[in-house]
Amino acid sequence: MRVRMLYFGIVKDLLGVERETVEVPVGMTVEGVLSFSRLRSSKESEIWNSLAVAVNREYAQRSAVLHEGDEVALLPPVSGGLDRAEKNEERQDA
Amino acid sequence: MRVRMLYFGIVKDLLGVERETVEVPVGMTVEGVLSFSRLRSSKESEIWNSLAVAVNREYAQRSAVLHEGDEVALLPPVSGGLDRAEKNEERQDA
Amino acid sequence: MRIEIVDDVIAADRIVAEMKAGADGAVCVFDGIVRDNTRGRKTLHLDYEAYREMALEQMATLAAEAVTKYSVRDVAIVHRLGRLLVGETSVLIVVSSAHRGAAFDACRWLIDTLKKTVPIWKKEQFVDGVLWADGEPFPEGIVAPVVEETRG
Amino acid sequence: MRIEIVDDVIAADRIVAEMKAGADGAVCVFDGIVRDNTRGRKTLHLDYEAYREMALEQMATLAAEAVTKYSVRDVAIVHRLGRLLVGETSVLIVVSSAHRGAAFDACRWLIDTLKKTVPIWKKEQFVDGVLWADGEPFPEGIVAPVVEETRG
Repeated sequence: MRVRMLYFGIVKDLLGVERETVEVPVGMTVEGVLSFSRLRSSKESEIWNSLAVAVNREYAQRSAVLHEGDEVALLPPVSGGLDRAEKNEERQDA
Repeated sequence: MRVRMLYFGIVKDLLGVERETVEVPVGMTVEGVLSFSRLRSSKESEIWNSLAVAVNREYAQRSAVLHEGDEVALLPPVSGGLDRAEKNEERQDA
Repeated sequence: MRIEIVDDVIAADRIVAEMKAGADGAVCVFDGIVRDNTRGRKTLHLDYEAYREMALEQMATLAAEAVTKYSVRDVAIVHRLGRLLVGETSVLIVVSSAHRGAAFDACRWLIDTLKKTVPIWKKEQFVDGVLWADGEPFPEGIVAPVVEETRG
Repeated sequence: MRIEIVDDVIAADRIVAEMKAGADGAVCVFDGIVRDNTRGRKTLHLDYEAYREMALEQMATLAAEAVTKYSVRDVAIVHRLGRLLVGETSVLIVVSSAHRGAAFDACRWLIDTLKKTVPIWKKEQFVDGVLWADGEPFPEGIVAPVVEETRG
């Protein structure tokens, strides 16, 4: 079956592509496509451990099973708005 | 000695005057002028128990001693800004 | 810091715009506007009065305290006096800061403290009467407990 | 409720003005602006991108949640995408409410939650390099703990 993959932020840069349609086995899980994408990536990165995945525009658990035509998005930690949290700032300054 | 009295909000209405110069004995305290004003007021009101007094534009303790030429203001609880505190609102609705 | 008591419409847009600088990442604005009712009683308008010189001094003190206490970059406090209609701004507080947490905390502390300590009063004109608005009790330290005996 | 993702300047003045109604006594505004540095490193500009359809849905959900959770009257959330210069507004949140406490709480919760859950990212162009900004970690429930074995 085919699913539509969308990549954002640094994931897009790591994979060198923004969106693509991929053929996956029936019963494929979110965890499965995530591992697949990670293996495809040319560069290793910590980011793979902190991604969220959205299926059809809703956050999905790793165990969720995909269906034909699903829109699957790999989302690095978000950074909208301004003003990084001070907590974060302190940690990184240290 | 003489001090300049200023009345605000409901105190102004109770005393029927906005500002006046009064003759007071040397050694007069904030508490003293407050009692004097209260006795002069035609109407009794709970407000006298919750006034603040400013001497020369700074909040003063009841025991503060006045000096010739002081500006003494009787201030009811303030209500600047908008939006009465919810706490207050609930109490009064009850 | 911009500390003002004005007798006309508060130009919120201009004030907020002037409070931004390159080092800021967050601006928190509190805009107090005249509500059409108090506890369900329909409001026609409000009349604000102040002990103007003392109010300005108190506002300046609060602004300086907020900058120190919360490490924000800049503070504006503008209060309007006179007759205000429903929907008009009576008080505008603007806090600019590198970070949002400090901006929110300082802005909230400023309006909460202003409402308890800055000598400004409002008279509410309802459809069916007029009333000096109850203030919140003064904080301890401003009003000492009343000694009843002194009344005589 | 006003939920928007825009590609041009956010007209904060007009948005705030349109958020006021007679029943409101308090309007709290959060204006997130591009800072000239991140941890001392000089910023030239930021480029924002989003998973636009999902971000809009998430913003609408947050706004509805805030209205319910804090009993505020109305909420606006507007985020800008594309290239932003120092001093420009990237996100504007406006909360209108009868009371100030709820307005502040809702506004703060909205920006804090938006920054953790709405799929928007920024790339920072510094004088000496370019970098995807670190986001805050996703809240539990959005990202399950990673099971390392699945990799290999």
